Amino acid sequence: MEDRKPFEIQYVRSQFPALSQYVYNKPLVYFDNAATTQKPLVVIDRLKLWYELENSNIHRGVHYLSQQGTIAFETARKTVAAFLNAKETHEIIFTKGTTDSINLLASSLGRLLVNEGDSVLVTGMEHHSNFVPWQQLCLEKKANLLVAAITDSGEVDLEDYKSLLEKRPKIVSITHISNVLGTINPIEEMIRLAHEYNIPVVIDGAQSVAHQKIDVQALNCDFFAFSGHKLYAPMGVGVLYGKEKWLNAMPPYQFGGEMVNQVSIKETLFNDLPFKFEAGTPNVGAVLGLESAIHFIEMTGIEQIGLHEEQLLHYALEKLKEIDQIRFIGHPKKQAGVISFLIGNIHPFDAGMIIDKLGIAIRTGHHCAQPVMERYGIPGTMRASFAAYNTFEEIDIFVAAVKKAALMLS
Amino acid sequence: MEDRKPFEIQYVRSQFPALSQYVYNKPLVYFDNAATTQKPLVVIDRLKLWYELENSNIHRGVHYLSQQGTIAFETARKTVAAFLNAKETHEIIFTKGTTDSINLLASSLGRLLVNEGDSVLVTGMEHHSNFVPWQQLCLEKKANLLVAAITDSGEVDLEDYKSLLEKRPKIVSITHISNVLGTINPIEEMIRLAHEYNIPVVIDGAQSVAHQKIDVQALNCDFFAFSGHKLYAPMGVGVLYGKEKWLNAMPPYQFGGEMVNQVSIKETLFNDLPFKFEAGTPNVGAVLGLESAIHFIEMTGIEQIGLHEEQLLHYALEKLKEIDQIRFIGHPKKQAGVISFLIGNIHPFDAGMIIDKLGIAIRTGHHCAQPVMERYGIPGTMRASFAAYNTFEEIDIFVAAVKKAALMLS
Amino acid sequence: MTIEQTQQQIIDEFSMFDDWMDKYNFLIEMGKDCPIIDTQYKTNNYLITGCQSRVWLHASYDGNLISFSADSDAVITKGIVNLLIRVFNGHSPEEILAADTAFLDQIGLKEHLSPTRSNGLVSMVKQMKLYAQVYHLKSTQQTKHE
Amino acid sequence: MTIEQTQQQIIDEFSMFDDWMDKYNFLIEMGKDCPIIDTQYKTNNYLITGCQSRVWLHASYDGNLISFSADSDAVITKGIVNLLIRVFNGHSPEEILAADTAFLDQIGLKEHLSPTRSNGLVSMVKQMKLYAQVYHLKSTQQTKHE
Ligand SMILES: Cc1ncc(COP(=O)(O)O)c(C=O)c1O
Ligand SMILES: Cc1ncc(COP(=O)(O)O)c(C=O)c1O
Repeated sequence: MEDRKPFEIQYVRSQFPALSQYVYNKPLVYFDNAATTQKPLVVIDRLKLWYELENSNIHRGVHYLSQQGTIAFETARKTVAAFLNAKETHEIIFTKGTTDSINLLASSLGRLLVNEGDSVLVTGMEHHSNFVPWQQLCLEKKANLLVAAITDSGEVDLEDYKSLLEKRPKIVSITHISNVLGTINPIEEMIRLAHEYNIPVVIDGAQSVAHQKIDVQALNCDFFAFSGHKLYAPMGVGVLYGKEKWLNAMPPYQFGGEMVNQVSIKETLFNDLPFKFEAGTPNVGAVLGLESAIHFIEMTGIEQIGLHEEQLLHYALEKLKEIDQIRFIGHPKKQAGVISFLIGNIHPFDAGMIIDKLGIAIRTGHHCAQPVMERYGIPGTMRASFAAYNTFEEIDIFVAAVKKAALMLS
Repeated sequence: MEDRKPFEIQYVRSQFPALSQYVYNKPLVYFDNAATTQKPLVVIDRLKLWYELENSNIHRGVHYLSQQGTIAFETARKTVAAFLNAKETHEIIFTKGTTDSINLLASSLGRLLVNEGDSVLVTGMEHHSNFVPWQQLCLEKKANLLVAAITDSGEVDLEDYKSLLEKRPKIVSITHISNVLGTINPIEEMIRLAHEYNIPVVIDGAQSVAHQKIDVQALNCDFFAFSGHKLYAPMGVGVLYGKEKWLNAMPPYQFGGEMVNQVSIKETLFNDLPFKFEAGTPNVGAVLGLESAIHFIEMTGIEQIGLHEEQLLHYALEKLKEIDQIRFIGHPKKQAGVISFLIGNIHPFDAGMIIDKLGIAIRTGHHCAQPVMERYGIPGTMRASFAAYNTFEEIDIFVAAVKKAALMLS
Repeated sequence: MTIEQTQQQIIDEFSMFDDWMDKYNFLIEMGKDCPIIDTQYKTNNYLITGCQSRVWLHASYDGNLISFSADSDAVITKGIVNLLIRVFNGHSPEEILAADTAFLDQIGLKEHLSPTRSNGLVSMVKQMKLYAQVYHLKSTQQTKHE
Repeated sequence: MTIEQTQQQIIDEFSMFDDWMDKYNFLIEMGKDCPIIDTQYKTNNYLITGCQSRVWLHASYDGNLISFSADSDAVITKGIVNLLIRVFNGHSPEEILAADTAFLDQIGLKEHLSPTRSNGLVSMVKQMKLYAQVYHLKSTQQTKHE
């Protein structure tokens, strides 16, 4: 670590206008990054430029703005492909978010592979967006949803995972990083194990893509889904990476303009990849914003960001341990910058209300992962999650606030 | 018309930064409004403000930004409900666009109502987005797609429509205004006729909502779909209005965060309207932009806009008639500000390339409505379409360009 | 005391607090004092949905006046429910139906009134009014039958 | 003439035009001169997809050199195809495979090179190279068989 370049946190922060605001007359401490990140100026400016000067509907248009917009949009697709190290640019499908990406898969890949009596394998730490679509697919197809167990420390029980693989599920879909526990799953190994049975693996990368370098070819995952808005990009854009062979084999999901090659009253011929999966006017502005967010990340350095967040995590864990009756929910060996905790029997919602009044944005509740809450027999947690722009001082303010809440509520 | 307030076109134009640019050293004439409209400053500024100061993930958050964001988002829903005169705010579902709205319906309403041997009725002038989803639903369900014929002048053949209604289709889905022909369909009557058989009617309002006052209660349509980006709003947001009784009866479309009330490994209980149909992080920024766009329309006056566009249409039709061999595709009695035309046997793509070089943005091609092209036996058309900010002078420039193209190409 | 009078009393009490801390401390105290619901009613049937914390609410009617009891697993939520109970307890269905709840805004709990606020204050008020509605119908029907 | 020489010739021709109008007029003229495809090849099999205008392209091979013919329903498109034919006609599969098409950029048709440009210039070049590829394989296989 000695020779890494100094991470210029003040410079990073200066690029995020939202961070310099006051909330209840207190400087905002934004620790709700697992829900969504703030946006750097390059992203906001990109959106503005698009709408002020470049806006038009792309593809098939002969006129200048439409041409330029098409080139910009397809260049952004290349940027995303390079960012994930996808083999082919047309393996990148733009969606509206992780939820949209996974619903696309549950529908299209589900129709391709899952029949009555088959099964689909997920883990017990999935976000609802990577759980309910598969659960509902299984209900519809009279298939079985297999759920790999979670250990007390908040890790996937790999033995259970292996034994469930022996049931030969048709699809495995697992989260890279848990949005509740912060667990970084050993997806390389989990993918390898699934591939021994030739089972395609979907990775829910919503919580990982902003925090570590993703190389889909090295991972060898079959699909990788994420949301722009958790990656410093605007809302309303997500990505589904898929291996070409799967995307070609899958039936389309939505139907409409652009995804169609030829339509007659009788039948429809669908367009090639990636357009086959992009029905309707795309969210060009947000896609260009996503490209700018990727540039921001590359300028800042994804390894630097990851390292910084790791230091924040360890500092926060140490500091929080000073609090009486602190209970960490999950203490996995490999943890990302996400901490879920409780204080004694204080309801997280009570504590959350008080911490809010101190200008600190954390999230309380079940974090759209009720099976995890069920697993630990708790109504919810308090969750702090970090991004590139967070500081050690903010952690001090946060820990002081937690202490105050604990005092008021015990 | 004597006593209408003067329509301050220069003031309207001044609100759209994109309109004052030059393309190939010529002032941009933007006549591709049926594809997407340019954005007024209030919309661009609203997006900017959201991302600079307000951005956070909404719903379920206890912290200040999340609370404020939630209130803003739900207030925008009220604005949209009032704009359409919906009876209930929760009858407004935010989607990513018209295509998304109609695919939601084809899936959810389709599953509710359509079985083997049933039928669905559309017209021969639908955009692919209101055609292919129903066609594919029918293929999947072994149902029949009924297509109401189009007359030579570009109107729905009402006799044919009536006789197809007698086949008791389960769903009728029709466009309010044709994006190719400009035809304003008599949807009040068409809805009334379908309701005589208790058939629910979906209106594709993509081309109408920016041009005339929509009152879903007066129309008595069961569903109404539109895209924000054709209404001066950002890309990536659309609306599906549906009568409460239908939305309640329909199964959900996508699954994930927010649309879920309770999830266990075994089953899932879904949330109430409107959240039941809004899985995943919504595009809050774009929804607030849509609200601002509606404010822009209300400040400018939708009747004024409609009237202005009507005058532009008549002026353009008169001027274009001066051109030798001009062929209008469709000349319906009630026409919106959309003109499709050809010149003799000149390919629209040839003419489009030349008109483009003169700084004019029109669209050429099949406009994602290949059944219409088939009906008239043509490869495509040139299409000019107007918005609130277009001027008579722009029409003069455009007609001169068409003449030049005709000259070069004959 | 009428409903309005209790509301005014609460407004007066809250006006003595200088900052939100005192206010929340007061709500926490009120939470501890909440008329605890009989355990037989702490079931899903009496659960108010739409809250991040769980709230159970029960109402009984003596043919004339309604009394409420409640519980929640979050103490601030319980404090807020208790405020509502203090206001509505011992009133007739008609009085409860006629009452407004603007006092919540005046004591600085406006943020809790947003329909999407996950503590479900709005749902609680709705539920109380629903009980009042039911008992109102019951009593008018009985009158008719008599 | 080599492929490069023809390309240079075209660049020289285009450099004489002052504005896009002259350029397009020239393309329109070239479109009218396009070596017309035999009607038997004007079928879906010879259609290049991804174009707003339809383009049919046919290639024949005498065991040594390839010759192309084409048609399109849009005249400017036909002019562009004809440019390509002028460049590639009468060359060996290997020469065609080795050639680049940067000259299109130099004569100001860069905009047509965008992969999403609906006239499908990119698809045309691809198709021509595909023919060359096929004939190249054919001739090397024949050599092997001999
Ligand atoms: C692990 C995980 N998966 C999926 C999602 C859903 O993402 P979105 O709401 O952007 O569709 C989230 C976001 O909360 C998440 O954390
Ligand atoms: C009549 C009609 N319906 C549907 C659509 C599809 O809208 P979107 O691409 O925004 O989903 C369009 C847009 O071209 C349209 O004109």
